[in-house]
Amino acid sequence: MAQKKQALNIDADLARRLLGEMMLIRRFEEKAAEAYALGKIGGFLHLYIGEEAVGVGATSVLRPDDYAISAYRDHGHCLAKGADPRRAMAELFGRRDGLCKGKGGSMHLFDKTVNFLGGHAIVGAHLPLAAGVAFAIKYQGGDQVIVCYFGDGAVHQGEFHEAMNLSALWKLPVIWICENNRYAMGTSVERALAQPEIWRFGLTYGLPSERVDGMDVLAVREVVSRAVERARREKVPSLIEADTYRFRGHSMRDPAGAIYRTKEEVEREKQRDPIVLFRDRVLEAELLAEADVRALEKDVNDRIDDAVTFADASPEPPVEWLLTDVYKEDAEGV
Amino acid sequence: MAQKKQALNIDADLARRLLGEMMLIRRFEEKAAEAYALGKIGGFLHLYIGEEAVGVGATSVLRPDDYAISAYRDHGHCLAKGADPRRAMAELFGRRDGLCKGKGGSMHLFDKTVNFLGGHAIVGAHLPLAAGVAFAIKYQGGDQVIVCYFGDGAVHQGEFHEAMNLSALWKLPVIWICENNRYAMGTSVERALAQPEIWRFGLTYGLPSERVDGMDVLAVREVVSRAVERARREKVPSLIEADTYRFRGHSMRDPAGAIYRTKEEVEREKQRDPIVLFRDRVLEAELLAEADVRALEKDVNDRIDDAVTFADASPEPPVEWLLTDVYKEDAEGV
Amino acid sequence: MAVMTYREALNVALREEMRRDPRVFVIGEEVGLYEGAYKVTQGLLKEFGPQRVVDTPIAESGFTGVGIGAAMVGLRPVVEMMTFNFAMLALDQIVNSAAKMYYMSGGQYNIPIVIRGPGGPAHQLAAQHSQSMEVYFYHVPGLKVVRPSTPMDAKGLLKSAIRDDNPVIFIESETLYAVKGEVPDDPEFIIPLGQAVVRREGTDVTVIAYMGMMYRALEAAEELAKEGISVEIVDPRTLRPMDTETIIGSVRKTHRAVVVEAGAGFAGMGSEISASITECAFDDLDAPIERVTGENAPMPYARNLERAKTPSKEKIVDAVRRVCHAQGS
Amino acid sequence: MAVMTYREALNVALREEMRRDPRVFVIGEEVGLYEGAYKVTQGLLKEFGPQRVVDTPIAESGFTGVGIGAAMVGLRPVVEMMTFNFAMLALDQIVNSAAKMYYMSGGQYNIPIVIRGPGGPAHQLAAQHSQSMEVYFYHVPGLKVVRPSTPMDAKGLLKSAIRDDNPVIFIESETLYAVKGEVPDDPEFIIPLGQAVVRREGTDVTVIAYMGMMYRALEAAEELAKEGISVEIVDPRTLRPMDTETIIGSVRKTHRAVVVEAGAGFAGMGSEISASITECAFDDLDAPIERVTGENAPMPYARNLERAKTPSKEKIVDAVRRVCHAQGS
Ligand SMILES: Cc1ncc(C[n+]2csc(CCOP(=O)(O)OP(=O)(O)O)c2C)c(N)n1
Ligand SMILES: Cc1ncc(C[n+]2csc(CCOP(=O)(O)OP(=O)(O)O)c2C)c(N)n1
Ligand SMILES: [Mg+2]
Ligand SMILES: [Mg+2]
Repeated sequence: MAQKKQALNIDADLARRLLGEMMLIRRFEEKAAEAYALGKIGGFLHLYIGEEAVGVGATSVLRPDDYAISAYRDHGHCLAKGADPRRAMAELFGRRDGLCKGKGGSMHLFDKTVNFLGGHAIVGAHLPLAAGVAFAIKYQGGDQVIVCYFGDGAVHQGEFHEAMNLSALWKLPVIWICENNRYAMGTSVERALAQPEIWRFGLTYGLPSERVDGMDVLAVREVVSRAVERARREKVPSLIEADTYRFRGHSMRDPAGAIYRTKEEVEREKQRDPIVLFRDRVLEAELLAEADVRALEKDVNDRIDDAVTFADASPEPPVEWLLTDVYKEDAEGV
Repeated sequence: MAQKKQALNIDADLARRLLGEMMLIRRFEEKAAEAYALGKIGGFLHLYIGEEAVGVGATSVLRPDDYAISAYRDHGHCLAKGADPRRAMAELFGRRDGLCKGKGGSMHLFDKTVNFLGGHAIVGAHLPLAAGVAFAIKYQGGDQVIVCYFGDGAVHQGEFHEAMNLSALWKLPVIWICENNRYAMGTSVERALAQPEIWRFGLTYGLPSERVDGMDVLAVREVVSRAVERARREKVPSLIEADTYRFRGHSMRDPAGAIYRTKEEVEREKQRDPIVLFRDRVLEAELLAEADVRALEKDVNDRIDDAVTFADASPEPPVEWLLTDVYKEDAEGV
Repeated sequence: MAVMTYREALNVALREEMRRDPRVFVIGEEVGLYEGAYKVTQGLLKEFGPQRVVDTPIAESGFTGVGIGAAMVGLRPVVEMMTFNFAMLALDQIVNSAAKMYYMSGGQYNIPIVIRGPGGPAHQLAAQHSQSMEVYFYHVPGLKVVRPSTPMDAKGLLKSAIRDDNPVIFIESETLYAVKGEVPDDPEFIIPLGQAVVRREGTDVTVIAYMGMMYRALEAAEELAKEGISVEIVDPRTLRPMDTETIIGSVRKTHRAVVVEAGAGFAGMGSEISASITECAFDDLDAPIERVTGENAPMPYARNLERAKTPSKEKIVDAVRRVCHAQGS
Repeated sequence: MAVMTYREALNVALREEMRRDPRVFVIGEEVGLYEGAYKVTQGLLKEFGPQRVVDTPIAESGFTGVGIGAAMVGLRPVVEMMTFNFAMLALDQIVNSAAKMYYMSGGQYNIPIVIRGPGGPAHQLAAQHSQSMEVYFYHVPGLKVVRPSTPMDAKGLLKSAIRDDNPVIFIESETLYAVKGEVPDDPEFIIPLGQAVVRREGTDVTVIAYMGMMYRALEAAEELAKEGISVEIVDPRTLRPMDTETIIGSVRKTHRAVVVEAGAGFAGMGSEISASITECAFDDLDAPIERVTGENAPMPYARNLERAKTPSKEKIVDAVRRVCHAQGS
């Protein structure tokens, strides 16, 4: 048993935390999907189901004062960074108590209290922002880092190139994490990139670059941990390609078994479910017992039920809020 | 002698053509600089002096029905492609008989009669256009190619990445020629690119990529010729980095011996003058005699004097032309 | 005449023009295999093959530039913006390459390209995905800008746009794709660019509105009819070139005008129309022109805020009443 | 008061604000070693070092995004666009990131950034380098837009812009950099954003104009004075927020207005000002408002065509005469 524990190289607390967080995100997403079907959530809703190990593994090696930034598939990253699921759900519902007062919505979660710098919905556009945050860290003499999550689709964009170059040229403490779930909407990586091994792009800029199994939360943790160390101590940025998969459609408007991938492929990939894999490993390693897992599950379900209740109960934002937060007029700079 | 000729692997006609074209461009630029000082040319004027071997070498392996496209430092490329120096000079003077009726100016030379697709002044923006022309060639089932010239500065831009990827992904008959003159205005390649060996960027996209001495017209010719063959036959794009240098300032507004490079560096680089080097080689190889070179020189001087006279004599465009060519209304498409 | 949706009308227009002219091709994200994020290109890949229905990476600047380059040498591309919000990334290509090439080259290279896709406020798509984008284009000399409100217009104007020799910005709407209407079958049916249409005849006030706002104006007109106010509605259809003649003609008749637009009001289409009516028909006006526009805020996500952001029927009704009651002055 | 050029005034403003607030830094192409393509940042690298005066590659979208990201976490960047023509490449960052962040985040992340550089018609720079760029910005909720016409305004407004907590688009002019004028020495001298100024008092007609056009309007006013027409000139200085009050106040006095702008006229600033005067002061107007604008063409290179493209003193004079003679109607 001790030996098995050693094999995983983590303790029971950490195992509980990692598993719990992945389960929390999964449950959050499932409930969000339900709420969408009920018309409580509108617009676009992009679920993180299947990709939980990336956000949870990466965040687990960050300090609270480190930053994270993401694209529109942002619930998992925001929750992993520590946002209150109740306020996140209320944001999805467009309610007053939402993280962004109901103004942002699913694609634009922001939580300053946990240094989560948002949800950005123009593919590729948040990469330069991440470089800017890293620039500011260095400018201010801090030792924080920023983790920037983006999809394989962002690699198609010119801003990817500009951000890689600037971060490498200026040695900025940013960890670029490409969540390669093999598709940008209906376009496979092979149909979009002349050279589909994304991590190799980093090499061109002299960035430490590697690929990791994005379904293995511990593997992600390890790779990101190395990159964080490099960034924190030497201000060296890294590019990490996390090999993952989305189990659902691109958004709630895209049925899962769509034309661009086969049912068989989806089923096969589901065998790599990061939560199931990790649960089995910690059980096998006897880090946690079945009862612990059940307790975790119950706790997670309760918290998410509570989040839904909270969101439901929160009123719509007052209509006057339409015109607030357009300009900040209390003039910090003066 | 025969041996020496063999060493150069070209005949006297070709030697005369290559040397003559380089000299023509040089003379054109010198006269343009004079005219600028006299206030006959306005706006920005970017001279190609020092870089003649690239445009002349590359164009010498093209067919008339092949295309070329460039940035704002476009006189050399346009003349090499076969444009009439008189109409080019008239364009610089902003006159009615200019290539673009005086509407384009130095940075925007276009000559449809020789398939020169312009002078574009937003750094990086003409790379996607070149990919589009190559796309059209393939679409139409043609076997032409397009040569796209751009500076080292364009590599900083996101559109470089997008254009490389699209051309490689779709296998488009485009030859990307980066004229690396070591500076983008006052910024050296090392201060702008985390990885300054530009040709290596091509490798990331799986493009045949190489570097060439851009001061050696025959070397350029050889490398581009290989790339043109690949593009024509197999629709494989290539990236060529031509190592060159601009002997003058960035534009007429930037004094040559500016702060960002030393006088010594400029003097040293002038030893690589592509015209002097090639002239010496053809003389040495006895492909041409001193008298031939003098005759060439005279011819070139006469042609450029004539161009200046022509430009001077051409009237300003009629003021009604301000509002023509905004929309094309004769509706080819209907 | 067949009854079809706005979406189908666009699809038919593309299909007919692609059959008619082999130089026409469609390029953009998800236009082929996925058949369009909004299914406007449904079936095209099957009929025309991957050479003419080209899926692209997410590289708006890149593939728009490809379209422009292809147009320089004889093709007639139809570039799909998955939504027009993303056209901001291609704006430099559209403004500095497409719109100016014909002029800069002294008439040598015109750019027969259509850039199309949905734009304008949609349902809860929030700040970055729900913008009225036409404002970035209609100011630009060299561009034409179309906003078709009905299935018939969608077909007739898209066909004109494809046959036009200039860059045409053609902005559809997520919220209109399912709207049904009559559409002529004739493959030679086109609607020329630059012609406004009177959607409803009236005598007391002219309301100028397009797209979703045109439908709201129609509802407002019904309500106002009950109180005896007769509203004429003019839909410009093409914003550039703008059919000022039809608008001014209507205002000369009614002596009052209200301009409605979904986008934020500051320096928008309403400003232009108001300024040009004032310029051309000042003496005919019995009241100041009112603009009913989107509020000056980014688009919020919350349903109720979103509703408050965009002009409502009530706001249009109120503005019309104000303009009509100003007659005493 | 010192007499200095517009360029020096900007330089002093940057210098003073950088001394005052260590969070302020300058970033852009050639701002450091080269000391600015137009030398506005001269001497800054020497005084503040490379950490605070940051040379960038040619990557407008990238380095503008860097500025915005840095502003999210406490810095106050001044991003230089070598010329504003290139801001088109960064427009998505400016509109979708900078302008909306404060709103989307529900008031959590404001973006105190200044994006500055020269814009507007310059001498024979042709179609892609000689554009009036403000039109792409002033429509956008969340942005402020400044166009300072004099050295004093350049200093006072740039300092305000840097101290502002919102994204400010600050567009200078190549053609004004060498203009000289008095500038207060006081490092606490600022001019609040959003305040227009009356450049010349008059009683017969209000001319609204900024930047180079303001100077042309002044010349026109001198000429018109000779024929007994008394022109009041209002310079808005900040285009967004627009000081409508000052403009309307002047029009209430003169009852006539002409708006001048260098950019193309369709849906420009002139349209907005004309529409809003009509809305607020319709009954005070004795004549329709005239717009004198750049012609609706890209900018040509040839000197004579360039001259014809931009409003001349003569055109302003003519418009004022028309507006004044319309009094009989
Ligand atoms: C600039 C831009 N173009 C297009 C879109 C539409 N769009 C939204 S998500 C998406 C696919 C992105 O795929 P990827 O980056 O792989 O992220 P994933 O959805 O797989 O997490 C596209 C094309 C967009 N939001 N922004
Ligand atoms: C997008 C853009 N940004 C900035 C400029 C201003 N600018 C003009 S030329 C130039 C340098 C370009 O250098 P490079 O590409 O190396 O070409 P070279 O001048 O050396 O031939 C810059 C920054 C521009 N024209 N376009
Ligand atoms: Mg993906
Ligand atoms: Mg260079």
